[in-house]
Formats: sequence, C-alpha cells, structure tokens
Amino acid sequence: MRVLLDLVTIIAVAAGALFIMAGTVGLLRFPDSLSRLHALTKADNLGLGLIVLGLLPQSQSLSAMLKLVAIWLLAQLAGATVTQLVARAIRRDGQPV
Amino acid sequence: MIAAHVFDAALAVLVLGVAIWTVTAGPAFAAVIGFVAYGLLLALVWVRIAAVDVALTEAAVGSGVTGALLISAAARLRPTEQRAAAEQPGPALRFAAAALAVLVAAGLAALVLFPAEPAPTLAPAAAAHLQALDVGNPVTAVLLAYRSLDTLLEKVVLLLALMGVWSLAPDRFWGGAPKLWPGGQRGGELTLLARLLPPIGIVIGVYILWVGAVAPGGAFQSGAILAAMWLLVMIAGLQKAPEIGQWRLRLILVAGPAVFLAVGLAGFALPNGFLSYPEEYAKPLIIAVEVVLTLSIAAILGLLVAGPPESERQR
Amino acid sequence: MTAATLFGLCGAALVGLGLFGTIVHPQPLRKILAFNVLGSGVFLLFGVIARRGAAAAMGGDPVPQAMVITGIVVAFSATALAIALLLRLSSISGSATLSTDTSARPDGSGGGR
Amino acid sequence: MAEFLTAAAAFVLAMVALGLVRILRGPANADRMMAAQLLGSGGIAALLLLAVGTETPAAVDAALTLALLAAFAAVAFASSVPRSGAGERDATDR
Repeated sequence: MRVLLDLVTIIAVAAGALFIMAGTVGLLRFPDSLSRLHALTKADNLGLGLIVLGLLPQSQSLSAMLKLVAIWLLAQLAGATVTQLVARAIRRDGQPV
Repeated sequence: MIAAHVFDAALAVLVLGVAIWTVTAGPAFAAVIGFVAYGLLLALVWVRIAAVDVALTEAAVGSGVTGALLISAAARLRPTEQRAAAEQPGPALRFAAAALAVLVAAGLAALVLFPAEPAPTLAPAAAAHLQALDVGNPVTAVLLAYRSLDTLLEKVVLLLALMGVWSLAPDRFWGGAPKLWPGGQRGGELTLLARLLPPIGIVIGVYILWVGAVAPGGAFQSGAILAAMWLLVMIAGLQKAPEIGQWRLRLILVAGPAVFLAVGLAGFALPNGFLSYPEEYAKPLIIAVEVVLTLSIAAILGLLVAGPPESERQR
Repeated sequence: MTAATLFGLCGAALVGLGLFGTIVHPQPLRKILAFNVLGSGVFLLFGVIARRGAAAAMGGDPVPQAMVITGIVVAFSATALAIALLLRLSSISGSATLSTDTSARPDGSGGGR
Repeated sequence: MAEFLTAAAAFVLAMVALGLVRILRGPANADRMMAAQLLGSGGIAALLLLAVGTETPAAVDAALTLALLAAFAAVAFASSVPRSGAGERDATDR
C-alpha cells in the first residue's frame, strides 16, 4: 500500500513538474504578451494541481489534505482573476509587438 | 541531502539575481515587480533556515501590503520618473559607493564565515519561560512575554508612522477619507474577487492567529492578511475608505497597544513587575492581547497603504 | 557549506547591494527599494545568527527571529511613510527628485541631499 | 521520497527562474505582472514540496498565505495604473 501511494506521488509530482516546465518553455518561446499569458496559466492550473494531487497521499491527516486542496483552489481563483486583469490591460493599451 | 544543497544553491543565486535586478533595472515599475518577486523568494529562504514564523510574515507582508503600496506608488510617480532618473551621480561617487558597499559586504561575510564560538543563543532562556506560559510556539512566547516590551514599542512605532502619513494631508482634508487610486480599472472580475476572497481570507487570518499559539503564526501575520483583505474590498470600490476623523476608527487603532499596556501595567499590581503575566492566566491573557493587537495591526497596515486623506470631511 | 553559511553570505551581499543602490540611485522610489533590499539583508543575517543558535530542541534561537518579525513590520511602516512623503513632494512640486536645484542636472554633479 | 520531493522543489525553482528572466524584461508592464503570478504559483509549489520533503509542515501555512494573496499584486497593478499606462512600453527600456 505504502509503495503504491509513493508511486502515485512520484508520477503526479513528476507530471506537475513537467507542466511547469511546459509553462516556462512557453514563456521563453511565445512571441507576444497574450500568448505568454496563455502559457503561464498552464503552469498554474495543471502544474500546481498535479503537485498538490501528488502530495495528498503523503498527508498525515484529513485536515492537512483539505488544506492542500484549499491552496490549489485559492491559486485557481487568483490565477483566473489575474489572467483577466492582465489580459484586459494588454487589450486596452494595444498589443505591444 | 544533495537535493537540499542544490535547492539552497539555486535559491541563493535566484535571490541575488532578483535583488540585482531590483537595484539596477531601468524603469521603476520593473524594479518594483522585482522587489515583490524578491519578497516571495525570501519567504522560501526563511523556511530553509528554520524560521517558518518569519517566512509567514514575509509572505503575508511582502506579497500583500508592500506589493500594493509600491506598485501604486510606481504608477503614480511614473510622470516624474524620467526627469528624476536624469540626475545620475558622477563616476567618482559611483565608484566610492561601490567601494563602500564591497567593504561592508566583505566585513559582514567575514563575520558569517568566522563566527563567534560557541554560537551565542538565548534559546534556553526563552525555553525556560515556555513551560510557565503554556504557549507552544517559542516565537510567539518571545514576542508577547519574554521580549514583550519590544513588541509594545513596535506598535507605538506603527502608530507614529500612521500619524506621520496622515500629517501629510493638506489642512482642508484633515479628518477626511483617503482615496484608493481613482482612475484605474474597476468592475467585473475585480468585484467578483473582492466578494469571494475576503470571507476566505478572514477565516485564514483567524486560523493563522489561532495556530500561532502552538505553531508558526500569530498576530503580525494574521494582521497583515486581514489588512490585505480590507484593502481588496476598498480597492474594488465595494466599501469606501473610512474617514480618519472617526473616533471609532481611532479606538480600533489604539486598542491593541492600549490593552497591551494595560495588561503590562497590571503586572505591577498582581505578579512581579511591568509586562509580566500571572501564571495561571498567562495563556488566556496572551491570546486576548493578541486578538486585539491583530485588529489594530490590520487597521494600521491597511491605512498606511491607503495613504493620507484626500477628500474633505463630511458633516 | 551549510545552508546557514550560504544564506549568511547571501545576506552580506544583499546588504552591500542595497547600500550601493541607496547611495547612487537618483530616484527616491528606487532609493526606498534599495534600502529595503539592504534591510532584508540585515534580517537575513539575523536569521543566520538565529539558526546557529539552535538549542533547547528548537530549530533556531527564537529571540532574533521575533526581532526580525517586528523588524519586517516596522520596515513596512517606514516604507509607507517614505512613500507618502514622496507622493506629497511630487504633488506639490510636480517632480520627485531630492535635488535642491529645480532643474535636473544631467552633468552628474549631484544634488543636495 | 524526501529526496525526490526536495529535488522536485529545486526543479520547479529552476523553471521559475528561467521564466522570470524572460518576463521581467518586459517589454510591457503587463508582462512584468506575469512575473509576480509565475513566482506566486511556483513559490507555492516549491513550498508545498519542501514542507513534505524536509518535514516542516508549517511551511504549508506559508503556502496558504501566498495562495490567498497571489492575486493581490495584480489587483493593485490593474487598479492603480491610470488609463493607457498598463500595457505601454517603457521609453527607458534597454
């Protein structure tokens, strides 16, 4: 059982790290602000989400698990809001090339 | 253990890199964003050197009120930026400053590399008080019992800073309300966030305060979180900033230091001196002081960001 | 090298960096930022002293840690006061410069400060 | 397991550092705002991995605080920058 849980952790955390890497590659490669914003959200949503998922089996208690999920949900809310605010700022002032 | 070393090395390089960016970046806004990022990284450093209480404070203050204060200031000062930046100091002054900075840094580095042996510590002295206080978090115990005088004076400093900010208002605005950044973007997602987040933030603030008795957390961190939530509501325009002439507001501002001082003075009469707690009531008294302190800290930090009053007093 | 030594050296470098920025930057806002970098370097050195003083089953000496916590909050309040002064200066004079001369001096002879 | 999680934290930090280099340079202030966002989520991930990897459970509370305040800088940015200033490029940029 222990081994199985550890395996879940390793797979999910590695996948999360991969998505964070994908986000970074997007930031480095994409030509304009809006597409960079798009790349950034991948790291937020899936990267952090998968890492949280991977850490859940390592939690000692139910409350620790709930706290991890709460962190992910809060990060989602923040990510959604920030993306909107930044995208609006970009659109309002024209796309810098 | 190797992974931890790699992490530390990467973190140190990143902290220094972002600090260099903050000091050398061209536009002021870029430097401010660098500084916000720098604060976030410092929180990671504090976790690595076993000071999670400080990490929490850095996270709460650095990514909350400090970020808001600096970003709005950079936006407001933008029109003046180029002219001020033109006054570059001459090469002689730059060289002298660089030499001085290197000298100071080298001296401090020498202190780090060749420290006093054995390392001086007050941990045993602080630990001796922990049992009597029934407070599990040593940092909270130091802040509110062992070195409580520092904490009391620090509250007074916060109040003085707020009075300094208020005193910058023109005479006709005295007693009026600060304005939080008119002219910016409003509505939509900002309103949604300002409705959704504060209830959650208040719960988390109370949690951080409560857990502070036994684990990292406490009045400062909680106060900074609550201040950020209050500011969010005011920035979104859901609630106006309060008029600084209101006596109720002023009562909240001074309540923290006043209750702390009252408990401290009571120490003369009951146990054995200023700022000492009677042993059987130590924990409830500390928690009561912390609750009031949290409210005062939240109000003071929020008003410090809001700035001096910019409208005439109603009535 | 232990983590404490590494971050102690990092703190020393930050103090030097912040000091340099505080002296050479002509813009007051940048001076405030650099001063905060200096301050955080000092806090970091305190943290390293705390880490070395680990005793009595604690990860670090709680006394310097508590001082850093009050220090962070005081540094914030000082920053807020400085920024309020700066904004007032710019709203009165229309410029945010510490030079006593009203015209900017690009020749680098420095302003009165 | 602890070793793996700490290594993952180091990896996340390195990725964040790379991304940071790109967006701090701008050219628009909106790009720089993304830096705060990137570091917010990356920092949370690194803190959570460290909390389990190095057995400092209280670091989760620091991550919770960061997650709560993650949007705050962007809110200050969007609401304090007057019209036509947010996406504007810097004249002083190199």
